[in-house]
Amino acid sequence: MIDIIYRIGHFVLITVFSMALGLLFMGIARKIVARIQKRYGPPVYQPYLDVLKLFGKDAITHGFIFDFGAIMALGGVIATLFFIPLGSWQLYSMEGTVILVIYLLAIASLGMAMGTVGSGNPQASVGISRALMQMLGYELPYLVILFALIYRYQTSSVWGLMQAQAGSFLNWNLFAYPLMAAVAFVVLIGMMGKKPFDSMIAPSEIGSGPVVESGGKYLGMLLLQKSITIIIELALYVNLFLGGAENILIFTFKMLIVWVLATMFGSLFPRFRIEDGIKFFWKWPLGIAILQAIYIIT
Amino acid sequence: MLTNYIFIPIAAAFIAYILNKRNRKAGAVITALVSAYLLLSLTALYGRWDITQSFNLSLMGYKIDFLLAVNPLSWLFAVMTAAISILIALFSINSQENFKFSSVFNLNFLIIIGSMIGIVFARDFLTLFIFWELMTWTSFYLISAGKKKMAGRAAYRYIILSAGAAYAFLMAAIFIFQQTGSFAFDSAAEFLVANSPAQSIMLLLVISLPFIVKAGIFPLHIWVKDAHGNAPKEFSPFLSGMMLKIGIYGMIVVFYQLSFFKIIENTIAYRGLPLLSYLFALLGAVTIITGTILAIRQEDMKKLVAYSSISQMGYIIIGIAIATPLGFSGSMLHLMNHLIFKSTIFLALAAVIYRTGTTKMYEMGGLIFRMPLTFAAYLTAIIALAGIPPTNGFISKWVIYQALIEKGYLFLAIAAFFGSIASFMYVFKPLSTVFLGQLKPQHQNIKEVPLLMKIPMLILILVIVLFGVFPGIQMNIINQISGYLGIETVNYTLYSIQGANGAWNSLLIFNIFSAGFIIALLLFSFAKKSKLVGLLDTYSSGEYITDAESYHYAYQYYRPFDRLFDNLAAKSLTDFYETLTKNLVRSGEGLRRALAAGKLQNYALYSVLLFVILAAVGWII
Amino acid sequence: MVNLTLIIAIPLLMSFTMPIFKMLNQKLPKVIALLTTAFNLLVLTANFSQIMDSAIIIELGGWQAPLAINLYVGPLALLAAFLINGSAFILSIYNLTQDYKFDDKFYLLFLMITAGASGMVMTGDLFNLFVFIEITSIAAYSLTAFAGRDSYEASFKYLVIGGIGSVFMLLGIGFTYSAVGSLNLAEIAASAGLINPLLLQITALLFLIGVGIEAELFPLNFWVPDLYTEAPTAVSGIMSGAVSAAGIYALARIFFTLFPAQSFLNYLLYLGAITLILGELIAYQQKNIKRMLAYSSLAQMGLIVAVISLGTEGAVRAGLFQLVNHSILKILLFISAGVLISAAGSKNIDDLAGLGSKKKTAAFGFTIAAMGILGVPFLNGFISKFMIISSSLNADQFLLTVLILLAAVIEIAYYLKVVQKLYFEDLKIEVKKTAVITIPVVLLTLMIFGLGIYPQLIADPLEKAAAELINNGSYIMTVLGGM
Amino acid sequence: MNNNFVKGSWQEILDWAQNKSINMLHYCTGCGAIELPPTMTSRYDMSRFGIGPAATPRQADLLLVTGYLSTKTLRRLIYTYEQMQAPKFVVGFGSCTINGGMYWDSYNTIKQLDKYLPVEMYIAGCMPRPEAILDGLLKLKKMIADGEADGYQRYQDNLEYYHQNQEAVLGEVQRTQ
Repeated sequence: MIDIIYRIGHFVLITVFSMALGLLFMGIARKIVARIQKRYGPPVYQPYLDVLKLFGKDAITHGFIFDFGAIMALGGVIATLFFIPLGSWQLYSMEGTVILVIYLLAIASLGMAMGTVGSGNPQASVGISRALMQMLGYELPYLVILFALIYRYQTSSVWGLMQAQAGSFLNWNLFAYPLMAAVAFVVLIGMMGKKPFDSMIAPSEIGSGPVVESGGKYLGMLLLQKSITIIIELALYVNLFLGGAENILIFTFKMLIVWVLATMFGSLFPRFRIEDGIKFFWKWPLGIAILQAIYIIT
Repeated sequence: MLTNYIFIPIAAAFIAYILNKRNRKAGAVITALVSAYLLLSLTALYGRWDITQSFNLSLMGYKIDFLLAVNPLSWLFAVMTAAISILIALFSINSQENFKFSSVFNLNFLIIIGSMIGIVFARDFLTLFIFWELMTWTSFYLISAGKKKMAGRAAYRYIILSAGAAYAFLMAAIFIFQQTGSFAFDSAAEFLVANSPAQSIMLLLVISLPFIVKAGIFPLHIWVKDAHGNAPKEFSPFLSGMMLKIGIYGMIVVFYQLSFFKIIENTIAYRGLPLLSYLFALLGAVTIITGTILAIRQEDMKKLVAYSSISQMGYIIIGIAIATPLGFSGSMLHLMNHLIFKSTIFLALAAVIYRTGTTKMYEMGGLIFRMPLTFAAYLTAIIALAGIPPTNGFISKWVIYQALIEKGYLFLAIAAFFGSIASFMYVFKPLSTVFLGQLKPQHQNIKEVPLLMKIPMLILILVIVLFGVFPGIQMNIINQISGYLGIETVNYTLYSIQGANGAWNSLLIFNIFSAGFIIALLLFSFAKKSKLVGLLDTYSSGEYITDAESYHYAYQYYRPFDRLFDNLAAKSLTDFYETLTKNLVRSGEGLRRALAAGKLQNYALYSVLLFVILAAVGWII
Repeated sequence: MVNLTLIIAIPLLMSFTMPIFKMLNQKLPKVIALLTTAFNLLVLTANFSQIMDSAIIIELGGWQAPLAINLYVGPLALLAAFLINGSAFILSIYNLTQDYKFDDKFYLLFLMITAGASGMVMTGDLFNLFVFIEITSIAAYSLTAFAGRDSYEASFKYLVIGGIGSVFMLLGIGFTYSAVGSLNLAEIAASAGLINPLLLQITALLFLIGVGIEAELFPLNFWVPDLYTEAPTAVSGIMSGAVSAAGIYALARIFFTLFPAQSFLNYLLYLGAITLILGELIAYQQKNIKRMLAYSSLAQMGLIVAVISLGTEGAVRAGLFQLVNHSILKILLFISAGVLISAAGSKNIDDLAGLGSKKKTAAFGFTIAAMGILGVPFLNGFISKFMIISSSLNADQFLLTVLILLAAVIEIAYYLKVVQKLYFEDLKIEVKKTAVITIPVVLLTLMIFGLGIYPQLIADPLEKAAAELINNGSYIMTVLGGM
Repeated sequence: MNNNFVKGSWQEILDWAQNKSINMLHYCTGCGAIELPPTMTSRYDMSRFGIGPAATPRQADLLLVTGYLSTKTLRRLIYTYEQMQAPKFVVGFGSCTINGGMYWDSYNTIKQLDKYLPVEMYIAGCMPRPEAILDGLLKLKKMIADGEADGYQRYQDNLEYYHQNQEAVLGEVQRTQ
């Protein structure tokens, strides 16, 4: 019985921690982008305020599917959280496999997609169709990288892949397979929907895409979902390429570095058109990933 | 004893035909009863793999014996046929009210069930061929009973392809019969192994032709889209659920029972896999890619789901062709799961067609408000099809991935990844265009489908989730099959499967997923209660919209993505076959005009000419 | 043991007294035709068991073998005679519901054709064979002309080609008679060795062309499409069912007894194969349903000739069984097509759309026969197709098997186009009243399913007939030995 | 439910959060819209006070009416206002929203915005410069923090009055529930 309470407590703690961390990272990103644009930008804790304000506001709903979508999105993402080792907290990452994490992320995006399209607003459907097309674009190189890593280390669990890079920082995958790390970095930006690949939530073209109808607590839940997704994807990248970490602090620090680099990288480029985005993903990242995979297999 | 599983449905077919003439629902009720009987008696048969039955016949001087036997593989297929036919029969009891050919439907449907069980129990080429022909013919009549003009053409193309392949099969079978003196599989297997590899490979390829056509593998898949797209709405689930699988059953028989793998053992190999089976795997991969790309483009939802069946069959072919224990059990798992979720999708779509009358996606929208259960069935099925964890679809795909990664087949893996990620796209398209989005005025007063159509959908939802959480149920029959076919088995428990480099525990994932869901639900209900607002009250930059039609994004849902593949899709394979038949017709016309132009004096001249030519020929020799 | 010559004598007698019956009562000729064909069948069944043990030889006109005209009725002849009189019987049932302009003359010729065909099949004498061929052809020329304006042209075409054929045949008989000095088939076969090979070659060719026209081989069969399309349904039925069967019997009898060398049979093989492929290809894009059936029966005849000329016992058995099946199926096809055409008022396939719902029995008959020809299991076509493929594979004629299968696929293509139009398309035209043909359709369907499910019925006579055809030594012995 | 406002401590926290993060929907009705880009970008950077642009009325709290208002735009403005959610505020720019400004005698402009929508604050200036806008917005933030910015409450309380004025000008106006 105690074990269950401990487990539930652990469960809630991890969720709150990653939500807070995710929002902090989003605040830091807004700060960095402002600094690049030579302006002060909102305080770092601005996202917390936004979330608090949003949960205070009234909201409208378009029926059952609209609510169910938002809940499923957040629920799916929280569930995915527990299959990735965050520094020393290895949670259930022994059990699940990397491919499972990719597909669990798909639950969240499917939930969000269903909810927002349920609102009946065409801009939401256009946004979702762009998001799915782009997902096909960046998932392919990512899965080829995972294929190569799993084949190389003969284990598909995230914990196993992380342990394989133990020892000195020289045998991190970043240094063992630099090309693959670079491709994974570009794919990371695509996954998080940051600047060059954010045509799905383009505020000017399609009224911020899928979230066009979500105000109040729905927008708040989607913000929380976005924050946890950022943490998951960063954690995945750190575990696979930067050798994970002994304790949570170093792990957060590594995530921060990757996050800052990604934001800087992102804020320089204009937005891709959707088919150019797919073409880009399938031309360079996929090509390099396949070459790397062939190198590993033979 | 086995024959009554075959001849009861066929006999019931004629009764159903007569009764259905009087009362519309009788035929479907009889089909349901017969398939219920079949399912019960077949499940009772479980475990008794030693029942055989054979009767021989000296037919016009040939001594022929017809052998029937049960083995785990055929038992699984028979049970699957019976199960899916009950659901379809239940569904079609009142979905056929205004269906002109409903008595023809029940007649042919029962004969197909009987002949399919016959195919599956057959242990020699001739019985297999007879029931195969019977199935092909009755499904021809069934498909052409579908949508007016196109169904005829689709059935026509289907029958020519499968008949041509079936005749090639007959020729090869008779050739083997002449060499070995009997049609049985085992004597043929011995002969083929002993025979020179080149000839036996040729023979086996010709024998596998009808199975390739029926499984809709790449070069011969052109009939699948039209046949599934235009068949009557109750028959499409059976067509894409079960009929494609019989092709796979045939491939398994060719690969393992006729020892195709043993024969090609020593041929040149690529990464430890004989080139020929790698070729089959490549064919599977190409089927996945073409099926997916074409599925994304479709505007007619039944054609879209038909193409998705083609691409899902590609997975099964890859699984079987790479001939590893994981691969085989992965493909068998996927075979069962595909049957379950594909027939759920087709049943849900049939319910939608039953209510709205159209299959074009852009003519519908917002049906979730009127048909919630159909939406729930469709949602669970597409979650399974896309391979999202808590459902059974993910497990089979994951096992196939494990098999591919274990042996490091990169290109097959890329095709598999592409297929499953792109399946999110073509699976979400009907969901958003048909069920979500704006509810059209003409669909305002649509009601949910009657009870009898709800039951099959409910059962299938439960089965999807059940097998999603406890794959062990499926695994124990699959392991018996692998044992029977001589492949090592994969170890598993009730809710986890041991892959090559990582285990899979579905119960744990289900718990964590529900925990996450509860947290989100708490967060949601903690905040202020939201106000329900109508569908038309959406942000449209200030303008107030009144007609739902102009406000539903459905037509060409993935236009940017399709633009990348426009030229590939344009030169599809069907034109290749169309030009083939056109030249055939033109050659016939040319011959007729040249020779039989109706001028009498030519005819008289021909007889004299013949005499002169033959005399000259005779004189030279 | 009723004397077999009655089979020829009674129909001839009845036909020439037909005008008198017409005067007595309007309906009488139809009934008389039915009775005579039924009588023929009875006579044949009476002698069935006796012939099965050993062939019956009947001398006409009291002279001894070399001079007299003798009838040789072995199992093969019995099978062919059964086929001819059977189809005549069913067609006369069909005729009960039809009425023709000069019906007494129609039935006169109808009985003449049956008598001629039965005679062709039973004769053991070469010149007698020529006489019976002439009787059948003349009856056929005039019968085709019964269907109004453009059937005259068809019968004229058949007249000219038939005439040329008989000229060639007469030349052949002249050559053989001059070389051997006797007209009796067994006599010629016995002394075949004496004739110098070149003369043998020429006479073989002459006979090939002479009888080839009856057996519808490639260059000689261009009268067939016009005849079957324009002639009345009953006539095309009897022609395709009975007369072409008799033609093939005569061709096989001559080639297997007089010129048994495989080199001659190869001619037949190649011609048969060409007829098969040509017939199927042209039939594929026909718009007129009867013309399509004509080309298809032409192709089937080519197939039968090709299979029989393979020379092995299995092949001959397969060919004969296909011949029997083909006659049954073709007659059913022609009868149902006849009704469908009269219902739709035009022979064009597109106008037949949707008739399945209105003309149930005719459409059902057409579908069953089409599926029979295409080799659907549990129907008779399947067994004969199976035997054909295995016998041609046995004679390791690999190319021929591929050709047969290709032809089968093309066949499926054009037959199914019609079946689909009948059942699954909407009715375009208003349906006219037509004759009721339930009895012949039911009879034929029973035969199709009977032979399909339990082919043993016909296995024994087939076996004996094939054996008799192959070893002509025993044939010579029985005929000359009896002297 | 939300109109019997309980001045509990929870509400104060929400007001505090509201003023710290305001999503602004600038409906470019008149010539004032051009002033907003400079206020948002590097030179004046309004985002440092937590105020940022919002793409849709659903996500917006603040509605900026920048300049003169023609009757046609009034209808769109009303729909947008009603699509925004409860703690929402309206700020009018320039004199045109106060008394019609230089278009005081034109036949097709709205002379007094306050008759149709509850306006929290006006920012003077024939199109106020960014500094003026920032100063105004800071003033607004203080009002929100003190709980005085209850325009949406006023609109709710005398809905009838506002609807009559709107229908007087526009004739029939589409109402959401």
